[in-house]
Amino acid sequence: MKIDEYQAKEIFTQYNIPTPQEILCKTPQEVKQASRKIGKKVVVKAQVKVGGRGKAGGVKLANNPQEAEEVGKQILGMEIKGLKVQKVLVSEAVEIKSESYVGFTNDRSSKKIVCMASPAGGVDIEEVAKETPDKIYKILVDPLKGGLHDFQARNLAFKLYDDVKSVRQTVSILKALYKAYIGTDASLVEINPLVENGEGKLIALDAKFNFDDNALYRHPEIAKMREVLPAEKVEREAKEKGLSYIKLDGFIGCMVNGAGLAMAAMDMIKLFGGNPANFLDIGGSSNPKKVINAMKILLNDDNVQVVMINIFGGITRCDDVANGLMEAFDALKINLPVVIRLTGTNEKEGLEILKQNKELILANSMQDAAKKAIELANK
Amino acid sequence: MKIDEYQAKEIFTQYNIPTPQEILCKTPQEVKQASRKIGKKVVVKAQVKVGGRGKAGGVKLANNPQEAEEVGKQILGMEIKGLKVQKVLVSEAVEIKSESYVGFTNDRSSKKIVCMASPAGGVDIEEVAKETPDKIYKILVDPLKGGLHDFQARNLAFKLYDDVKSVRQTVSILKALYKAYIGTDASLVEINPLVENGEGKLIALDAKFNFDDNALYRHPEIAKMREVLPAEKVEREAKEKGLSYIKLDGFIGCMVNGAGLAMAAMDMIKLFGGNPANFLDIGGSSNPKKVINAMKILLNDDNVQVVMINIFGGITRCDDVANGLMEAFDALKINLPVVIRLTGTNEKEGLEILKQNKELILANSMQDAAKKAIELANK
Amino acid sequence: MSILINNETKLIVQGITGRDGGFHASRMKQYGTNVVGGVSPGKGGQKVDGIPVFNSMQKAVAETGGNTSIIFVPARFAADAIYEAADSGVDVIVTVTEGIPVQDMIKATQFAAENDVNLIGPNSPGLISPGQAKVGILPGKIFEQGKVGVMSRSGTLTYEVVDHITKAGLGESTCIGIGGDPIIGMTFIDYLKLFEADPQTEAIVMIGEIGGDAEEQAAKFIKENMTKSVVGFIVGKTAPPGKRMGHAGAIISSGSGTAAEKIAALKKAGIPVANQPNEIPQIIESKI
Amino acid sequence: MSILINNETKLIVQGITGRDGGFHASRMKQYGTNVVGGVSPGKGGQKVDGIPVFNSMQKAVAETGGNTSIIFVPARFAADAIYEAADSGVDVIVTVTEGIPVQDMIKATQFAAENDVNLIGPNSPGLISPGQAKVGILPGKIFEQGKVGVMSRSGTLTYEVVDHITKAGLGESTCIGIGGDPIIGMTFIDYLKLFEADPQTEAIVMIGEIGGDAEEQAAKFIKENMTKSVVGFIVGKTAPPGKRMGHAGAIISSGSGTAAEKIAALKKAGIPVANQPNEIPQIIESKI
Repeated sequence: MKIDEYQAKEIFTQYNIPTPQEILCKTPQEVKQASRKIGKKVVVKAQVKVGGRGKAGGVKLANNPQEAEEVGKQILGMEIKGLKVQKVLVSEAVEIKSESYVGFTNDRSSKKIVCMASPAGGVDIEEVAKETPDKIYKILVDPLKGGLHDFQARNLAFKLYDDVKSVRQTVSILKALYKAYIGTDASLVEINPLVENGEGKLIALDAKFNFDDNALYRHPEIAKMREVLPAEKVEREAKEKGLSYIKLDGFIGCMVNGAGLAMAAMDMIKLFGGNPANFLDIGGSSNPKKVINAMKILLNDDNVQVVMINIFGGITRCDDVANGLMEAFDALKINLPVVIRLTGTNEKEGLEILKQNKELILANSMQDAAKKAIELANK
Repeated sequence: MKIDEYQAKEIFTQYNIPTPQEILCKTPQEVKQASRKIGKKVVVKAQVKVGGRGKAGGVKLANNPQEAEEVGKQILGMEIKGLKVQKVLVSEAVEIKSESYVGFTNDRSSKKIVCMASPAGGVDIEEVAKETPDKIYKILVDPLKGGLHDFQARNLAFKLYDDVKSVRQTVSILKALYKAYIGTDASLVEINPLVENGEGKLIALDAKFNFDDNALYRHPEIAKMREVLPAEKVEREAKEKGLSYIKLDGFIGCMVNGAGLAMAAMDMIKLFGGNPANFLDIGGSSNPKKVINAMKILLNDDNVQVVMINIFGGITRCDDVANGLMEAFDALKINLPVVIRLTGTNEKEGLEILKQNKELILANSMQDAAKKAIELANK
Repeated sequence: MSILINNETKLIVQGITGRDGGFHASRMKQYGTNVVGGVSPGKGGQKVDGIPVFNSMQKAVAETGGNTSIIFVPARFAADAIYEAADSGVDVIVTVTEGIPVQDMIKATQFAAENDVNLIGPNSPGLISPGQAKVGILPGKIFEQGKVGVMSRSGTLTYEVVDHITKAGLGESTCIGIGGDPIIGMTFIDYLKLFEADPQTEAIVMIGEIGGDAEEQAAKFIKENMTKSVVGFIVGKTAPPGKRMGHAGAIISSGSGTAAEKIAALKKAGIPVANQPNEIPQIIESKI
Repeated sequence: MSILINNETKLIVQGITGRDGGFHASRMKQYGTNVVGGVSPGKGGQKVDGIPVFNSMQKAVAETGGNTSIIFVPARFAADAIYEAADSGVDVIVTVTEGIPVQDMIKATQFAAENDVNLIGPNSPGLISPGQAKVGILPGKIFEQGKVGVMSRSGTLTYEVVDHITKAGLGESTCIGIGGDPIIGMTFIDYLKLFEADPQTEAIVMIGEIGGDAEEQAAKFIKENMTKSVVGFIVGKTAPPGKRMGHAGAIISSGSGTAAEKIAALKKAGIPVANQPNEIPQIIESKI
């Protein structure tokens, strides 16, 4: 789960990570007042959950309250990658002596937490990682070995700064950031850039936080921050119904049990020249309701020209699945061709049941199903 | 550092460990009001930092406010092991269905924290440990391996109770107690007894906390609770001057550099039939101020008949020590015989200096010093 | 032979009184697995399908001599169940539970490693050594004792592949779902070492998917250490970046972890990669 | 030979720019110890008595090849210094610092053990292998290369005992102050194992004091495992219960940890116990 910059900054403040003076605003008038209150040059920043807002014109400097109001008018309401800007953060303009990057994320291969730092801050860190990987310093942090030790933070800080004053500030920011990371069950936290201002004070100019969905039950205050983006609405609703759905831009709707098998089916469609309209994993149950809900999602997607169902009955028996499918088809009006491949435990019994519905197109393998679906879509 | 029961209960409350309804009182009138407020039978408990208050009559039941006031009069002002009772805790009388014991302390040999539990609560746990050690269950908790795991707490709780309801309560109390233990840098925490009341709720009826003096800088709120007992006043003042002093009941005042050597000197006095008046370690410095302060403490003890100084000059050179001693003797009026043994680095030079003071009795070994001191004391 | 589980496996089911735990305890028993006990705190003394239930792993191991555990407890209690199992002295822990917080698993995998326990999963369908023992939720019927070791990040896709292997008459030595989460206990390399040392296994199938770099690391290991043939199959060629494809671990983040990268790494290491599941048996036959 | 430190010791002094660190760095260098570097974050590039200072242990080890460290940093930063040293790859860490919180040491001793580092102390005067190296604050002059291994919970008492041993012409192989705190790294048993394996050491003196049961455990170990003679000396016979006798670890709690108990345990294990320090050389001579 992602949150907005202003929300991330609120968490930073809780953990005593220094941020600029900032006020969240929803109207140009509020922007003007905020600018006046801050009493110096401000930066007005669009609050959207996608990257690249700067390039899109979503971040602008204003020299006085009048300019701020003007800039507020420009940014509020604009669209960035399809998202309408409804909030801006009015932030004191900070004199920047140097910019660096610090962050934490989980590291799969070491099974630990990795702390990253780079003196090349203020730019896309993934670019830095590709272009000049030697400018990114990493240490592994083991929460079962006392977490981030002072000496680790210090060693990393010495990679960013030479003077003890900045090193000390970096150590305390890294320690606080780690505490925030652990304390919120984050999966990513970044300060980019971490800037040194005119007085030599380090400040988190931007803030990014992603959280582990599986741990949100421990953090109701963060779960409350969830805002479903319009593009994610269907995926979110599917999830609430126990389905895992992702919309793509193809025309063959897929319904599969199991994520790996679903990806295999999609790959096969592609292999044979088709294009999958979605990823849709209905999981391990033969509950007809799930099949109905899944089918509804596919039918609501105007791009879908044909539906391909691929089920491998494991513990779930094929006859149960077939009954579920029949029930689902009875409950819905389906005006698209449906190709079904059903195999595994009690396959025969399952297929017997499916044969009752003459409109269903049966396939005897995943390949067969993919080929038939593509053929029907091309008609 | 030790604290009173009521202070320990305040910490329990912070950590959500259930305690009875309780009010701290300093006068019999307050006891009466507290009893009225609680509105049922109460127990009035003397708040003193020594064990055995129950046997000494410092814990009494009162059926109504009048009785409570009467009991308050009896307990407030009484002396328990030389300590005057100045505060009492008025506590609701709890119906006791069962009593058990739980606690945490540091374990030297495993270098871990040990969690102890016993179904034999309400009695002196050291007695239980001696008489029926199989009634004490222990698990080792490793703070570098995730601390007290739920399963560990559960396994221990099943040793105390059979029913899931009590087990669950015990688990949450143990987890909270561990958190309190770690959170306060305690060296001992005990609930004895942990009682099951009429409604099957577990409650900490008594509470004991000792803290690590070396970690008090991290816990100013606990450091503030320190109350210097009259008996410890001199020891405390000595500590503030960098001396480690403990009064004993003998007549030979000892001043030694190093704790081990100090104990060795005391043992030797005893071995030769004498009796040390104290333990006094002046540490590794040759600072004359320390010697002056140490001498003042010994001179203030009326039991001291002779002073024995035993110094092994290591990094500290003997001539420096001798100069310090001379300075100290010049600054003080000493009307007791002083035996000095000085050896180690620059021993010769040191002894030359000491010889300037004709009243000092020089010894050429620790044995010699002990023997001479005893002889002088017996005169 | 086989790896990790066999005729000598004595299984304890953690969370046996739950719906899934109870159901699969019976299924495993039916398959022939020696299910010696179950754990459910507070339900000690009960029986589930004739299997004795204990209050703790400690007690279950002490009374039954169990050497393997499988965990079906809910996600928020699962890490503690792993700690308990790792502390109890069993050799193998299979975690079926899905949705365990990642930071819990960072600690639990480390704890298991320090206790020298083989931790499989979480979010794993378990494993099966056909004809010997099944510790998991896999459908026993599609497996046949044989010569191919299978390890996979997926569930039903594994069944699809195994179905082809079984129908081709090759059979499986041990088939493992390693778990679909980003942080899991044993990884491909750990299983490869065991398969390499297992006389029954003649070839290995590695079923990978997008996300992470486990396949790339395995490719390197295979090139440098394996004498037995490995066939790869990678799914998720059509997956868009930044979207989690069902499994918590199946996500292409910042452009890395794509199927194309993984396939390239495998091919570079000389490992044949199947385009479709049905190609796998032929490739194996050409190699053994 | 000798144990833990010798001619090949390359020492790094943590906290070298502090008063004690700087003073003793010079003293150790004077004794002949190969002091290769010091650490003081933010003072990298400076020199102390000709010894180069680094910002971190990592850097100090990388640049000097140091294999041993000694810690003089203040108590509240000392645990972190131990972590840093243990992580840096040195083999031996000597912690002189006194007053480190016990719960810090519970974690730090564990961390050192997991990194296979020999941690001596805290609250230790260090150790000396006479004629080879001194890593600590002990007065070098009273030691003489020889055949007796000495291990002690105390500082100046050790000097007292060593003085007798040296004057008796026996000399010492290695002499160690194991630390006066309740939780310390290596304990008597760890040193006994090393002394047993050291050809130079012919007999061992164990100087114990009240508190804990390290002497009792050592007695058991000696009886079961040691071929070399051990002489015991225990102080604190006159100590009252519940009072800390200077050292944080020297306290008789709930009636256990008394000198009488310890002496009884040693005697029961067949270990001679001296009544006075001056008796120790005679006992040793009667045993070798």
